Amino acid sequence: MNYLADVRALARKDLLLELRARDTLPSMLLFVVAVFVVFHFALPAGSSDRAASGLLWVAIVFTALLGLGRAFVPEREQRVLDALVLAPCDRSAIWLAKSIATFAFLGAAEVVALPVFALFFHGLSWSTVAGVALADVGICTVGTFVGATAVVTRARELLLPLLFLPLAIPLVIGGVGASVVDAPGRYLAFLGLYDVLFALLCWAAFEYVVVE
Amino acid sequence: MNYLADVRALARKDLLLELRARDTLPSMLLFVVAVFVVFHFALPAGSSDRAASGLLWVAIVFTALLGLGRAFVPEREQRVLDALVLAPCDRSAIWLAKSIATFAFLGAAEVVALPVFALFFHGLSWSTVAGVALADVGICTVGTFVGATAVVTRARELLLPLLFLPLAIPLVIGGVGASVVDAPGRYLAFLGLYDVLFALLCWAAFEYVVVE
Amino acid sequence: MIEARNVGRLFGDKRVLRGVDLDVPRGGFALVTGPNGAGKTTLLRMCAGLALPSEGELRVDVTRERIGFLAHDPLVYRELTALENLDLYGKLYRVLERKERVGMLLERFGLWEARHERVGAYSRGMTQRLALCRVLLHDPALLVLDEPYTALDAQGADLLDEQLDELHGDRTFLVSTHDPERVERFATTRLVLA
Amino acid sequence: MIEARNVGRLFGDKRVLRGVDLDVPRGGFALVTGPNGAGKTTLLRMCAGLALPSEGELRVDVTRERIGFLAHDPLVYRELTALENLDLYGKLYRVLERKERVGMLLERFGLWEARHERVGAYSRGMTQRLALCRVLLHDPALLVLDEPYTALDAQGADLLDEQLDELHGDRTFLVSTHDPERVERFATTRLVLA
Amino acid sequence: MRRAHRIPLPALAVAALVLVVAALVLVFFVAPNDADQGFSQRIFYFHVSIAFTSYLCFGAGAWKALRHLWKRDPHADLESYVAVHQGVIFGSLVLLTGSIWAKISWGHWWLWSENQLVLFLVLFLFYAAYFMLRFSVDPGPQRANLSAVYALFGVVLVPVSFMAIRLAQHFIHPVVFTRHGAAFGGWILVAYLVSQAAIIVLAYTLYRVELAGKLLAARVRELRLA
Ligand code: HEM
Ligand SMILES: Nc1ncnc2c1ncn2[C@@H]1O[C@H](COP(=O)(O)OP(=O)(O)OP(=O)(O)O)[C@@H](O)[C@H]1O
Ligand SMILES: Nc1ncnc2c1ncn2[C@@H]1O[C@H](COP(=O)(O)OP(=O)(O)OP(=O)(O)O)[C@@H](O)[C@H]1O
Ligand SMILES: [Mg+2]
Ligand SMILES: [Mg+2]
Repeated sequence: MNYLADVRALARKDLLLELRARDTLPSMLLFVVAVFVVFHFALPAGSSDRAASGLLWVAIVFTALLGLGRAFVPEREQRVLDALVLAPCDRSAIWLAKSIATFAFLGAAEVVALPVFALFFHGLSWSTVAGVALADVGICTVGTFVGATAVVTRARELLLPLLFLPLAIPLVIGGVGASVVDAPGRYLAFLGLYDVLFALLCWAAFEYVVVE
Repeated sequence: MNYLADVRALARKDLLLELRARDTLPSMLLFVVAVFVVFHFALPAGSSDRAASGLLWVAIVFTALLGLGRAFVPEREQRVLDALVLAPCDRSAIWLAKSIATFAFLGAAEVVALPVFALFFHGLSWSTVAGVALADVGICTVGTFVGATAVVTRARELLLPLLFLPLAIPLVIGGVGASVVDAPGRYLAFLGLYDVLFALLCWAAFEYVVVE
Repeated sequence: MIEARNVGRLFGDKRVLRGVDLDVPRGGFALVTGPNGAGKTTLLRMCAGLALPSEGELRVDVTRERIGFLAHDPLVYRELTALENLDLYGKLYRVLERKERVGMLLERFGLWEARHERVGAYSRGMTQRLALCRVLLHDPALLVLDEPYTALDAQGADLLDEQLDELHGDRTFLVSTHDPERVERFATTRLVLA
Repeated sequence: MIEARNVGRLFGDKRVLRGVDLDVPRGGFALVTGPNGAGKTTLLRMCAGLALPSEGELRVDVTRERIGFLAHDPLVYRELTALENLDLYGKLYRVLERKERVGMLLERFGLWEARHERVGAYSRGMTQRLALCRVLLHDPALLVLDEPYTALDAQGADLLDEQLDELHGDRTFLVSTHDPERVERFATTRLVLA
Repeated sequence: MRRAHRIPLPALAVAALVLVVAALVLVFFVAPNDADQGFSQRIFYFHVSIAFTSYLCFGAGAWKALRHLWKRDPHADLESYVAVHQGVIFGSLVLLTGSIWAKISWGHWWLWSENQLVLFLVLFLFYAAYFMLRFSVDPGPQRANLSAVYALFGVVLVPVSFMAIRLAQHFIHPVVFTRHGAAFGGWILVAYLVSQAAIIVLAYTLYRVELAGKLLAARVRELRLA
């Protein structure tokens, strides 16, 4: 139970940090609309459904990268990660809390974006929504892990992108697959498998990343 | 001449920083590749040229946005911007140098991305390349300006896309136009006009962004 | 409490510490001095458990939650308020009477009025005071303090003296400083790095 | 050189300075003291030209390139080496004999051996020394130094004393500190903020 | 001295009221029904006047911004902000009246194919971001500078976006003065001009009211902090 309390306290802190920059939600809405306006001008009216769901995935990957890039900024700025690592909580709680917070932001952005998307472009199939949710889990767990690695390795080096690229592309493929094919079951199963596998791996390995 | 020397010294510093820390370019490359992967799956084979070049422009704008988000991170981390502002160089040199560095990164990402695009989707016309080059100038000048603004505010990360995307939409329109129509002259001229106009505006206004 | 035998540390190819021996008994007060770049911070980080020695043996006889580490950086979130920062650490360290202790410390270090301000807007001395609150919050048994007097005004330094007076003898201390006179009277062990 | 009349500063609704009067003649040495959070840094930033007073009048009779400002942060790039940092500033300030001066300062402040290391890997005192090099590099006429002795060891502090000795009388100084005895003998003007 | 020969606020308010009533009477009782759109076309008088007025507000905001940057006019920052704020309020009304009209005459609340609409959306987004910017900086000289700079960017963005939309070569809808050419005269013109005047005076009145309130609040704050 202490574990969960730690995760809660840490995730709460991230949400607090985020909400400090006041109008997060209105700006998220503005952001989503702005992105769709760009899409509108880039893609011809009446593009295929598949092209539209491709756009959706581009938007999601972009938002996720944007979010992950800043996930550990507060910890890096003042080396606060040292203090978290010293705290008596299990280190994996740090990773889990950060993943949850990132997931929450990404989810919040999508809760705004998906209906807007459905409204403007093209209905939403349940398989797209399921694919997005499953891909989000993978993106956040793996992305947070890699982000933490990038913070602690002193010369941040090529680690983040080198690791993240091969790790993230399967998610993108699975997600896009789930939203464009007729029988998305296999893709969704693949995404689920990926999530479980990598979540376990990250959970177990995080300790070794943040301490010497 | 002093002005140019300042710009050179400052831009060199940015390139050096990127070589050291490799923060920006890899994540831009990752994103571009992810976008192409997404569209490889999402766009039905034999999609129109129009759709493919729209996709190219989406990729360019968002890749640039990722790079711009990191442009001023080194200055922010240690408040080095204060020292640059105190230096006797014209403040606009700071903006110009940063724009040039950003342009170099974006250009580097495109040197990889454009051939890949040409290979996967659709040949490249010279007018597309010219359009990309012209749009890059606009993206980097305006984007750097907005990036500097976002640094001095508290909401920083979210503000950048919000301010940038509306300003970038004319560039997208001009760019898509230049790559899809048969006589791209007017579009290229428009992009050039945009570049000149906004470069002048940014150049004149930058001082007010960084000093009280 | 702390037992170092022939401890050394390399960063890449650069040797920072070599053959450090240190014994601090429970309740002892070790004073680490040495010029800039001597490796004081490196040693303190190893004792706090944030880094490992490259050579030699280092034993610190206390669990992680009983250590209080004051670093050069304040280790607080700039975008949170003092109250929020301390509350977070209080939760992570499972401090009993958390809210009361937070209030007490803020008042003691003269930050009560500023408790709802972003730490990013604090002056340097105020940030250092907050860092001290953070270190004392969970009543640690081993206090590792890296130049604790930095940035404090006369009144703040006196406050810290009082704290040391109060805790010393009972808790173990490992303190680095460039102004050894200030804490000389507490010291039971002295280590001079070169 | 510096003339402040009834200067005040607000951050949002918070009043930080009120009615500050200060006159520092050319060649003068103003010593600013006061408790943590009194507004010393705020005042120094205004004099350096990084902030504007909200009220009152502040005149600083020197062009930007003749000011040297030592802030709480070292104002150098962590991912660059000491040499690269100083070279950059040397170019921006159009320092004559740039490379020579950079070498001389690095040597004087004991950083010559470490000149090719990332500043991010420096110890705190080494970073402070580098910041001092940065400030002295372009031989400024007005030196605004915010707690310059912070993090320096005894030898570093002596070095800084020497520098002050050498420049004082010729250059104008505005120095804040929590240890006024250290520079008392130079001071021509004293300002105590409360 | 510039402020000395301003029209007093009560007089403005009365003028606004009279003009609005006159416009309402003209629009709903005097102007003839549109041939193909019928009664719903009457929303045109307000829709167009409001759109024009919001551009005016943005322009005024930019002008005040320039005065801030150039002359360091002490009130210019507040004036610029209030003008842009009015512009955004009227801009929302453009979106609202336009959408209602669109629903009635096209059957959709929003059409992406109408680039004119999308353009307005882009500008609206930009000015919304202006607000976000302003609210994420503490009050002070820096905020004044940033706001002013972006108010200027806004007015440069307007013509540039217009050009871009023209270039996009789609059908662009508001071409009243050419399309309605002949029909645009008589009572229609009078009704339009009066509505336009009414909305402009209304906007100016609101501007003055908001500005007075803001100045009062600033004064109170000054006294409190002194
Ligand atoms: C830039 C701001 C705008 C301006 C200057 C503007 C101007 C005009 C003008 C002059 C007309 C009359 C056109 C005619 O009678 O042929 C018009 C009509 C109309 N506008 Fe706008 N408008 C703007 C924005 C909008 C927006 C944002 C919307 C919708 C959300 C909108 C929806 C409409 C509709 C539905 C009509 C009726 C078109 C018709 O059936 O003929 N407008 N607008
Ligand atoms: N992460 C690192 N990578 C490489 N070198 C490092 C690293 N951390 C410290 N060093 C080097 O180790 C040496 C000792 O640093 P340390 O910070 O321990 O010194 P210090 O005694 O605390 O000095 P100060 O009094 O200036 O704080 C310095 O030369 C520094 O450059
Ligand atoms: N950007 C800011 N926003 C809000 N408040 C600020 C800001 N900068 C400083 N302050 C406040 O102004 C006051 C004075 O700060 P300043 O840094 O000038 O103090 P100082 O005299 O330098 O203190 P110290 O000795 O601790 O360095 C503090 O209460 C601080 O919280
Ligand atoms: Mg140290
Ligand atoms: Mg200070």
